[in-house]
Amino acid sequence: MKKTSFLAATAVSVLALSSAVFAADCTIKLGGIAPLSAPGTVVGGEAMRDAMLIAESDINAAGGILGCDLKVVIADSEGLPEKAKAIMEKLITQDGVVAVGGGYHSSVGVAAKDVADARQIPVVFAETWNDTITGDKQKYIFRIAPLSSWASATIWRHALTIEGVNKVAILTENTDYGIPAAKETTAGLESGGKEVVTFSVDIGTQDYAGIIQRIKAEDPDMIITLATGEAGYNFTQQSADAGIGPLDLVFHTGQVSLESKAYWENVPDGNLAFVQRIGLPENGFSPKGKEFATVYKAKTGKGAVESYAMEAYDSIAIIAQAINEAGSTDGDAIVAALEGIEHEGTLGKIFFPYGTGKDPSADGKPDSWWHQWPDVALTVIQYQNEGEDSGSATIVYPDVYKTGEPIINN
Amino acid sequence: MSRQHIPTAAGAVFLLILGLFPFVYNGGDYDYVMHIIIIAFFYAILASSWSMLAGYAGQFSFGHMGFMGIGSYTTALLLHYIHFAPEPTSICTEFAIGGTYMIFVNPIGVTSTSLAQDCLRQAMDVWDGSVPVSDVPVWLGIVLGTIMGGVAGLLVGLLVLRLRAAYLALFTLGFAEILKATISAEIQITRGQAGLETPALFENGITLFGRVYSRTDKLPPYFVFFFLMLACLAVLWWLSRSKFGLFVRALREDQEAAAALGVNTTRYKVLVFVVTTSMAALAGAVQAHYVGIVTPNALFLLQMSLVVAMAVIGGVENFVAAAIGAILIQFVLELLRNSFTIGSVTIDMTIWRLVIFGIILMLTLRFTRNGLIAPIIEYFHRGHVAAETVAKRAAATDKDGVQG
Amino acid sequence: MEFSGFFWAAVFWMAGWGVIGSIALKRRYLHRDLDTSNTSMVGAFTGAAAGPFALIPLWIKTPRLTTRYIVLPVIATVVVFGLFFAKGDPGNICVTNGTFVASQFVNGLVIGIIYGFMALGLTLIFSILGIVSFAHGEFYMIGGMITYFITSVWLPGINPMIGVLGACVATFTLGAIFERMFLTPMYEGKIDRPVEYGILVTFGLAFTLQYFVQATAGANPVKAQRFLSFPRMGLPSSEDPWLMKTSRGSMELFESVTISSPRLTAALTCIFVLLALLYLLHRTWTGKALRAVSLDREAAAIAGINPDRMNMLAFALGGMIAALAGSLLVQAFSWLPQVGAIPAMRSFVIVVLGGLGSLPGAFFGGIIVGLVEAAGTGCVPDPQKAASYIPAYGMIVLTLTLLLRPTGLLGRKYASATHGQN
Amino acid sequence: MINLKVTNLKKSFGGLEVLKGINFEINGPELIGLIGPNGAGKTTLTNILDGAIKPNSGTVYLNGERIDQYKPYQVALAGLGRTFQVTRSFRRMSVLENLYVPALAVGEEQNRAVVHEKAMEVLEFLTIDHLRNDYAQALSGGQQKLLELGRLLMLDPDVIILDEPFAGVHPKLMEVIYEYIRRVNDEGKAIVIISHQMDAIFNLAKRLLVLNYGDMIADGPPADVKNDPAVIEAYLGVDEEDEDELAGADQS
Repeated sequence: MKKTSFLAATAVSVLALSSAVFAADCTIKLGGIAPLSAPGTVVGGEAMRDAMLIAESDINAAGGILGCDLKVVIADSEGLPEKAKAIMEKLITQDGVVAVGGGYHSSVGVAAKDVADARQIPVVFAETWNDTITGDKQKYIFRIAPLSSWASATIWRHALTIEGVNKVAILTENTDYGIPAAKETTAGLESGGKEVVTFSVDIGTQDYAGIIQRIKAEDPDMIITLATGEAGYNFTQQSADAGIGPLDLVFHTGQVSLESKAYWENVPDGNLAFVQRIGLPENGFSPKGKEFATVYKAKTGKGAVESYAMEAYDSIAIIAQAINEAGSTDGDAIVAALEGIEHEGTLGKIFFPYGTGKDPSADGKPDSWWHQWPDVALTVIQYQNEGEDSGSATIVYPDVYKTGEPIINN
Repeated sequence: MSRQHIPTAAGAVFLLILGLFPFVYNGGDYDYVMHIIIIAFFYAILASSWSMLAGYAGQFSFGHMGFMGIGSYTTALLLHYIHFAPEPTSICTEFAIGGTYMIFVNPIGVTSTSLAQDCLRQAMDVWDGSVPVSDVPVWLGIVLGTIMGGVAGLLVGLLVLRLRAAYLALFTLGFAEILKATISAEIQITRGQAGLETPALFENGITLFGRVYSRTDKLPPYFVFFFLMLACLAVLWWLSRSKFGLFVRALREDQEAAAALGVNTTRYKVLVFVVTTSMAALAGAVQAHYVGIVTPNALFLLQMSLVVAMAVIGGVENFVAAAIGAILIQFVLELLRNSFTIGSVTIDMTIWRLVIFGIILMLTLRFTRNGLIAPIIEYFHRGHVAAETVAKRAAATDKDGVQG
Repeated sequence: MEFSGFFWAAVFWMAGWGVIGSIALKRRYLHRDLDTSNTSMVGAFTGAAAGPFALIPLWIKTPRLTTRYIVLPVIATVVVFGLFFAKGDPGNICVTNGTFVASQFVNGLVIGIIYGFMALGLTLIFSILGIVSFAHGEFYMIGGMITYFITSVWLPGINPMIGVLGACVATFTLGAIFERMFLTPMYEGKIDRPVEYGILVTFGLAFTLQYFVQATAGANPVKAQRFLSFPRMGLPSSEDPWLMKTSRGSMELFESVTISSPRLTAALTCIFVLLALLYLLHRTWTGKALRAVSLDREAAAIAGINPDRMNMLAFALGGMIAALAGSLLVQAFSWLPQVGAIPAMRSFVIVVLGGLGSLPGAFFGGIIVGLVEAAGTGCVPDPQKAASYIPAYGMIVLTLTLLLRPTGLLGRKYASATHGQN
Repeated sequence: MINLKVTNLKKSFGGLEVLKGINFEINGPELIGLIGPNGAGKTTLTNILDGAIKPNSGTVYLNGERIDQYKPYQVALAGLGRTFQVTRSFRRMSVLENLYVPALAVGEEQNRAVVHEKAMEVLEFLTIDHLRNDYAQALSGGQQKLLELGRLLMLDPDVIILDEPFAGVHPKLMEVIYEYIRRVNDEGKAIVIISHQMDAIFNLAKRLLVLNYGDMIADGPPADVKNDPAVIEAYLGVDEEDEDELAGADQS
């Protein structure tokens, strides 16, 4: 009986609170998608959430959008495609957002984009790499993250520069991100005459012992991890425990390790790992990027800014600018504004050269260049000191951004 | 109106409200609310069919979501891989049936670039719209999904004939897990975790009551699920009233005794599996087309626990109560989504509501064996009976005071 | 790396004769009015191993099916399957690389010991209370969480043993309280279907605990530091460490088998606690009382043992064992509120395989499942699929066990598939 | 004409011969007592007749239909019903529903109203009609026994085997059960009573079958059986309790 009355009290207070929320004169809502619970990459999602909320307060401090307050409604994708559809529906129909930013997992992006496009709500994806997201040439879908094929290219080109690497083992997650990325990387490495073997796992996998033994038996010179989320930690540390970790051979670990604090806690033997990073090093940041970095570090207490946090920030900021330029929250107007936008973002000047005005094929580009920011800086960094920050880690590839030589061990 | 008619009347009113709701309600969050109710109907089908299996027949299967998944994947795979065209592609596996060709698309798995396309898309690029390609109709996918679910139910039902209680639970759990692992691993065919996209229930829209509804409108799927739920409840009601219901309850209570009284226990045990798993598969198949994507995550034990909890809180031995429980719980869980702040502490209700839900589940089990809703219905239904019984018993006690 | 048609033909042959054997032999023994309890299993494995060549003599002679008739065909089946596999896929790493096989085997053994230990808790609960705890995975999860919080958040730098002990104490208490609050009505006959009630109410506990932890500790994965880092050394000498070589988290034996520190410490602790548990069960009054209750509840009550107290003890102890496994493995895996699902499922497989209620059965079942998973992950030729099927390997074992020998390997008669009907 | 013919029925469990070739025949509405010391094979015989276990050899014919390889439900539908030593009512079904089960299982698409009427008659006869809507688990042990008998009436078999119908029953209910047995017998059904309560058996049965160690050692009217040396030997040779039973039968 006590329980029921408690419940009733809870329900009542919830209702009271929600109705008591003070309604501003006008509020424009944007959606922000991020994985905030497993099997999604929670560290990535939390970073993106923080960044998007900073974008919200920055924009509001600068006067909001069209004179209204901006509110970013954060939705948890859990990294699951079916959840992605549901939350996109919820954002659009329940929360009434006019556009959506964020997005981490490719599978989430692939599933969510159709919902948004059908409802004519523009989406600027922040960190979903799968080529088809823009390759489907949907009117309302934009992306500032790199294409999977570009990201893979950075990885395999870097691998080709390392001497002594003849055989590469790839560990991939079996999702829209991992499988294509593994195929592209394999093709690239094979074009350089390397031998490649690929192992794929579910994204929830914890115990890699068996797979690691198989990888070890293959006796590779390099291991590339193409898995988001926990795999980056578990696989890397377990490999290290088995004697094929970053300290033993050339090891390219997962994106999740850009969150340096968690990385060093979870992978004490993670030194000398390579990891792909989007954007320039902090000293090469745009003024806006530096500004954001200061706020972000202060808010989160982290030592460095992850690239996906910057992408998430930009995805919200660019939509805000587009709405201001369009002078309307209408989907078509926002799309028109985005297609002609030049946004000074934290990652640099963001623009979308191809779209309804100019098809990618006009310049002989593949469909995936549609609504795609072409100038994403892709680098490979290496942790060269234990406990090092991902922001200050050495950039070892490509040569234009290079800040130091890689340490290669055999 | 006598008291035992109150539940019937209340039910009729409830159904009337649900039937009129889409026309009456016009809030800004119309689509969202409709979505919540549609999902509630979906869970109502699962919970009520599970209550027939577990509550009536005593077969505590934990593989119900597996059968649902069979329904989803049957229709999704069918629509994904089989197409018809009046001309051969010459690159796909295909069979001529009369003037049309049945085309089996080659599985290409998960891809990123648009370069690696399946054979049909390559052919269509060549045709450039000159040849109409048609899919398997959605309804056929759903029907076949339902049948496949029933067939799987038949096989599992036959295998578990000798297993009881804990062993049955573990076996069915194992069945669902193997299914999930297989779907996750056979990426080339099922696209694994990436999921298989499915066409909408009414891909080209539908005209109802003189209004045209597009494929994303919620009203048509709302009524599809509403009537499916009613149909399932009607079938369950009819079964429970017929000798089927009587027999499965008898075999739940005592299989040997039921057999000794002439009940073909094997047949009814298998039958109850077939009927309830078909319903789960049906719900899964329709839901696949509503959500637009099927992934193996829907087969998670967590989803199963939701269905079990709904049925238990509603009342596992009364499928109507289980259905009502599912709908109410779905509503309450959505209502409790809003986080709130007391002082400096923010209570994240998205998680806490599930904690509360779990506690309610345990307390319900502990203190009311037949859920929270079934006893209410029971109260009205049996109230007069109980009174009469008390009177008669008093009389009988006076007469002989028989106690064995 | 495609399997050859030969291999599939061989598998088909084995499976076909297995089915024929299990059905035919059972009928034969039934007809001859002999003990049929092992016939399905012996028939299936004899058929699978040697086809009609062994089935026919068996069918004619119908000997009493002693342990020998069970063990030999099983071993033979594994060997024959291995031979077919080697013939079908001669380039497979499991065929060509002995070092790899050895390391996979050791890995399977080590993790199997931990699995078996965890399953021990489940089977202990079943043997006393007659229920399958669906919250076993959540006890495992909580054990790891508490250890993490003690060693990394609340008291960083403290001896990990304190963390493990803290987890044990907390989960033991939790188990005892839950048992008192929710399981007691089962014993008084107030519940019509105690087995189902037990499953559902522990299911509710699992649900509650999982979300409670998520609500309080967050969904962010955590991981404890490994309890023990090896000093860098080699045996017999550091120049030529052919016998043993250690560094950081790994230990390499005979230059082939690597065992990681978290796994080694976990497995050793499990064995140690297992011995302590055996001592408790066989040498102390409480332990004897527990075993007595598991054998015959009423007789034990007559002998002056309070079965209710034993119920509480068993449930708390069983949960604590799972938690201990979790608190040992939190140093190996990153930890989430959902982390218990897979180990729980695996424990179900193990206890059914070993025989519900049989303690040694659980332990050996664990090792078998550990080895089967290692073999599956190691030998399935397609590296894209090998790991994805990991959860299925155990489940296939479970299905076969239930079909062929519902009592499990070491199950007692009463713990047959019909147990719990009344 | 009711005819149950058991010929050379043998059954052994793992080498132990429990039934060593049983022969007997029931013709017409007989009222038979089946007795024998513990372990004589009574339960095994019942289980074979009921179809729960299969004999090693021998045949059982019911009204010319061979039933020894039938499943229990087929045996029931063929016309042989039984009760269980421990009452096995469907505890969480109402008393009426308990009675509906066999009535509907018989398979004739009977009118529900007819079934209901018949069930009410049966309940009235068994004096538990006031409990008709209660769950069976609410009934006392004796009332559940009556309910079990009622279910048999609804099944309407030709031959009824009652396994320990008097065990743990209140004396007042005994009367009801006696009455039941007599009346059902009068209605033309053959009844086999298995009981340890000799006084009741000797009171009711017109013919006794005595089993001992798997052999049918006696078959005849109670008076003859009582004085049969083999029977006395069997009971005296086993244990005192059974001896008392025989003695008790003498007194009655």
